[in-house]
Amino acid sequence: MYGIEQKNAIEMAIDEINESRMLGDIRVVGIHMDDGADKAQTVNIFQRLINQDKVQVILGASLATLSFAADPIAQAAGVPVIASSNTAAGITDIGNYIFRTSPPENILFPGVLAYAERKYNIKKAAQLYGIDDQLMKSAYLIHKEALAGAGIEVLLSETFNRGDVDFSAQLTKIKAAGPDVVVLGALAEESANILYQARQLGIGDNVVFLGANAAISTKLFELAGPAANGFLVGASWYAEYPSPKNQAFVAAYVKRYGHKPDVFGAQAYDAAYIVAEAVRRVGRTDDRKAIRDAIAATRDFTGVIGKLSFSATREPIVTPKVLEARGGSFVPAE
Amino acid sequence: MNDLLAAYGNLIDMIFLNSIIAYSVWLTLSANMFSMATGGFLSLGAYTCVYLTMQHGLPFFAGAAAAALAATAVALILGLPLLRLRGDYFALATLAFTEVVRVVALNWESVTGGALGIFNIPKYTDTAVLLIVFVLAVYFCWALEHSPEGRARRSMRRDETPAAAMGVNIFTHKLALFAASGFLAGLAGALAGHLNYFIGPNDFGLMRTIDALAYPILGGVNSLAGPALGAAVFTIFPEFLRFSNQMREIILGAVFVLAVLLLPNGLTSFRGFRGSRRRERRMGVREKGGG
Amino acid sequence: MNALLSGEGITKHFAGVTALSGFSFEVPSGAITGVIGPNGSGKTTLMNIITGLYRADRGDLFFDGRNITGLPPHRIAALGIARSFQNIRLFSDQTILENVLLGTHLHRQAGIADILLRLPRLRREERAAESFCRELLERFELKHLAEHPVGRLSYGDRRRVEIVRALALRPRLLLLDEPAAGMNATEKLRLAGLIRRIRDERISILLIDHDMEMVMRLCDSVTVLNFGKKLASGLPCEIQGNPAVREAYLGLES
Amino acid sequence: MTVLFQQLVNGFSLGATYAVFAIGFTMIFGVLNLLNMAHGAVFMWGAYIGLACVADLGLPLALAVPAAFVFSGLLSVSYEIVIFGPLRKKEAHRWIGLIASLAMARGLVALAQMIFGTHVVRYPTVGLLSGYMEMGGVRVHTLQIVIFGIAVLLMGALAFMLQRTRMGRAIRTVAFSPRVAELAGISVRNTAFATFFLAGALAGVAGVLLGLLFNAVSPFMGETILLKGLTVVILGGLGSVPGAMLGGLLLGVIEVFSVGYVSSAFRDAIGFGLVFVILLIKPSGLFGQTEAARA
Repeated sequence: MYGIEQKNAIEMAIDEINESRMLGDIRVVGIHMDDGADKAQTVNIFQRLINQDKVQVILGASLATLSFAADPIAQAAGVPVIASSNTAAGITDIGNYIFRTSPPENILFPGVLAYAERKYNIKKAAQLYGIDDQLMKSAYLIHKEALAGAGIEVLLSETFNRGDVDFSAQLTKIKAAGPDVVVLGALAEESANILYQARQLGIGDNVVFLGANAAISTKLFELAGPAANGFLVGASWYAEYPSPKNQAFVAAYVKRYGHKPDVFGAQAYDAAYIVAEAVRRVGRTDDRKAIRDAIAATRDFTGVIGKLSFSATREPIVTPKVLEARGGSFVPAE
Repeated sequence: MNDLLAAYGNLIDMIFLNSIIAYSVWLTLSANMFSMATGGFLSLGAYTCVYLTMQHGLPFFAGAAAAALAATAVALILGLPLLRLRGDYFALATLAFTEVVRVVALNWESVTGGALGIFNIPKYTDTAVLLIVFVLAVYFCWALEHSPEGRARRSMRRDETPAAAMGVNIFTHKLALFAASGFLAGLAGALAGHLNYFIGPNDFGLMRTIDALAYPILGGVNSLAGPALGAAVFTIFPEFLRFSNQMREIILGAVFVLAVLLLPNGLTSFRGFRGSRRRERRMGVREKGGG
Repeated sequence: MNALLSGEGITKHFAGVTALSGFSFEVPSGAITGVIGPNGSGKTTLMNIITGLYRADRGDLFFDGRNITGLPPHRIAALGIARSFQNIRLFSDQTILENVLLGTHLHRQAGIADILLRLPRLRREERAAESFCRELLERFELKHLAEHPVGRLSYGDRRRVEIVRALALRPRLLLLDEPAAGMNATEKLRLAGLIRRIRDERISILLIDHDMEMVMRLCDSVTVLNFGKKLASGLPCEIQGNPAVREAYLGLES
Repeated sequence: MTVLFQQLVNGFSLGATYAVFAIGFTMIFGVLNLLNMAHGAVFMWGAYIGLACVADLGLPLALAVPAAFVFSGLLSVSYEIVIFGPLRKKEAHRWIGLIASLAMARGLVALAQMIFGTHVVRYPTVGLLSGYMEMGGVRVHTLQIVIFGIAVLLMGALAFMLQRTRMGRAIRTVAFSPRVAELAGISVRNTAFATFFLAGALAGVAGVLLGLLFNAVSPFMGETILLKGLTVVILGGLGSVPGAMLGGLLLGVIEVFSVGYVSSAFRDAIGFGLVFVILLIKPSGLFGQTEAARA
């Protein structure tokens, strides 16, 4: 689902890297394989990429559940992996060859909550999340911890399942409980429908909705319309981020693919450049260990998502930004 | 050669694993039970085994045995009331079981980790273990097939009334086969749990169950080779269609529909149904004759 | 004479239709007993109640002095009651020998351990069962067809195979449901001889038919069913002379 | 009280779409003794066709619904032509039809992904339908009333058709016994086409209704509703059209109430658990006929 934007961004990055001869005579060849969001197939792909295609670096996989199954293979073979859309906790704990450019929810959310606390008077919260989605369950736990840390009482936690489109029963219950803030552990489409149906049921503007990083998508506005206004999320990136590098990226992307990239595309684009940069520093492509070390040594890399360094645990260190949905796009909340 | 083996190691593992699951399904299909409980049994087996090995430090083989027995016990308890149900109601009730297991797995966090699943599972399942279990499963089915039990089962698959009139206890027979199917699925679940470092509740849902049913149906229920053949084809085929997710699904769907339309008795009936039956019969006679 | 099988007040309703109503009967040991009646008089229902396929709403069944009411089909078979079906129900994808072998199912001792470990007992039993069945087929002149699939047999041969399959159970009582249906005169004659031979082997027979001629020729005693009720019972010659039977049954025939 | 009534409104509007979907599903079972697992795919395609009419062709909703009706009906008939008809002729085991229809559904979902994309899309807001009334804190939207009305209308029309028309009689005869129908000069083949068409057409309209009501159309919507449909037909008894109507509404209310008064985490387990319990107590479903009546 989110893989296509990443594939697009990575292919664009590879073409740029090869055209600019940034790596001298070294040409980057990308091999894209579709994992079908299936665990066994992803493992098959990793084994083939490593042993048959003999790749130096793997960018992926698209979902955290797949990475948990496939990354140990790369770790054992000593092939560096950089994920750009896994935000679940624990991915990089798999081993010292596993990196990600997607900041996990626990880096992003406290900032969002702190902002909401400053701006609104919030004391009571409700949570609503996708119980059968690993990413959303993970986000829910982080949200819960952050709410507890801020001393906000959680009145109730409601759940939904993947594929659900009717949230009115949960929202009716939430409305009756009367929270000041509703924290959503939901993907963009689900978040949009929740916001839309909440307003339909008469949950007023006095209730603030906070969302997860995965809710960031232009889809949110297409589906929710004006109901999205005021929705707060945390992110490493947004399309209008005014750095020149990002503006160039977004313009090139729109020119090539006809629509704006999403946050995962941006993070994938940076992942590709981080690898290229590491290979440039190593100067050869036959030493995966050296490439890994070079990636791990990345400090203050200037990407489209801003400055990025890797921590000792191979997590991205970026500046989290709080975004607010307003008039059809995400803008920095201030 | 080594590289090739490493590159396709997981594929080979999956063929064996899916074949074991296919024989589990075959045990029910061959007695006219359309059981959709396979996903539930797999899930039960995987979580039981992983729980015992990771949280209680049991050795893998003990955990796998416990998983298989747990699934057998649940199959017995489930089968007692459900086997009274007529065909489609039985199928839907077993499907309900699989879905309830999934919801329980999503909520029972201390054991299953909920939707987060369980990661960093030690990899105990290797090709050798899978091969051994596969061979045992095939032997089990072969021994049943070439025994009075097999004759009784073939008869009741054809027509239950005269089989019962000849003294075959249909209910006990089906219950035993359902339990055996649970045993194999539970064992396969345990193997799957320790194969890929990670398991989550959505690994063993409706889709997995339907695929499992498709293996023996595609391969052919009338033949012992059917389930393995169906599982192998079903596992390998998508690897050739890696280029696009959607085209893969469309081609898979079309090929499957075409296959069952041309060969409704499965791929193993390819040489013509009558020929294979004659061969089987010859085998059976030799088996009986040779002391 | 002692009754091997008897029924008392058997009653069965189907969605408002009364198939049997307070029907009582006796099947004496060592004889051929006939139950006749026009189509829809409840004959096959009786057969299905005896063999445990249906459960009677009221009434009791006794076999060899034991109450067998409501036992499931396989338990009935285990007591030594075997049957044929009105619309022959052989396993058409199997050979004749395989069909007959199923009849030996109840006499197997081999357990799951014998099966899984393929212990000698399994083979010994299988060999014994096979030679028993081949013998049985030989006695009924079907030996040459043992390896044939059922699908290729003539109608009359199928009937005989079904009866032989029932005999493989080594029953004490054999129930035959319209065995002569659809047969020509020669086949009927042959069948009658076969049924007599079975009786001579000390197997009691309950023959259900609407074919008056067959029943009268073969049976030692006859019961007439009409609209689920007993109309008359007695020796064949008594039945033939009974005016009520003539009216209800024979009258229809002529 | 307000919450209770609001939840009832939620439950009925959800249940109405379940009912319209499940009617076709149960009809195909009742008439032709088939479990058509590709019924969800028709539902999804119906929603997309309706959407294409409204969004791409700019047609009014009143025309999009009939368009979805006809298209989905024809798509459903194609199952009979491609899968079920040939399999019936070959006297294949009925599982094969079940598995083949699942394969077909997967292909159709993938095809929808290629054509329409994998993302969730929505119907444009229709000004006339976006209003609502509020009574004592309970909100009922115009859209909900209209959809409920359409659902009831369709169910009524179907009931009338089955009871009063020649085609309805033919369908009921085939349901009773295909052999009897042929003796009576009724073509089983044509009746099968009619059944598949009606079933599919209703599923397609259900797709449009659900897409409108919940603001979401996606290639995967058929899979979710198929599971609901299975639950509904068990509640109502496999093959029973009135059972599917009642069962649909019942499941909608049960789901909403299990969220409202038990726990949203166990909503699906409650639905399926109920299936389980009902089958144990009454092996042919809650409103199911006895076996003798079907045979």
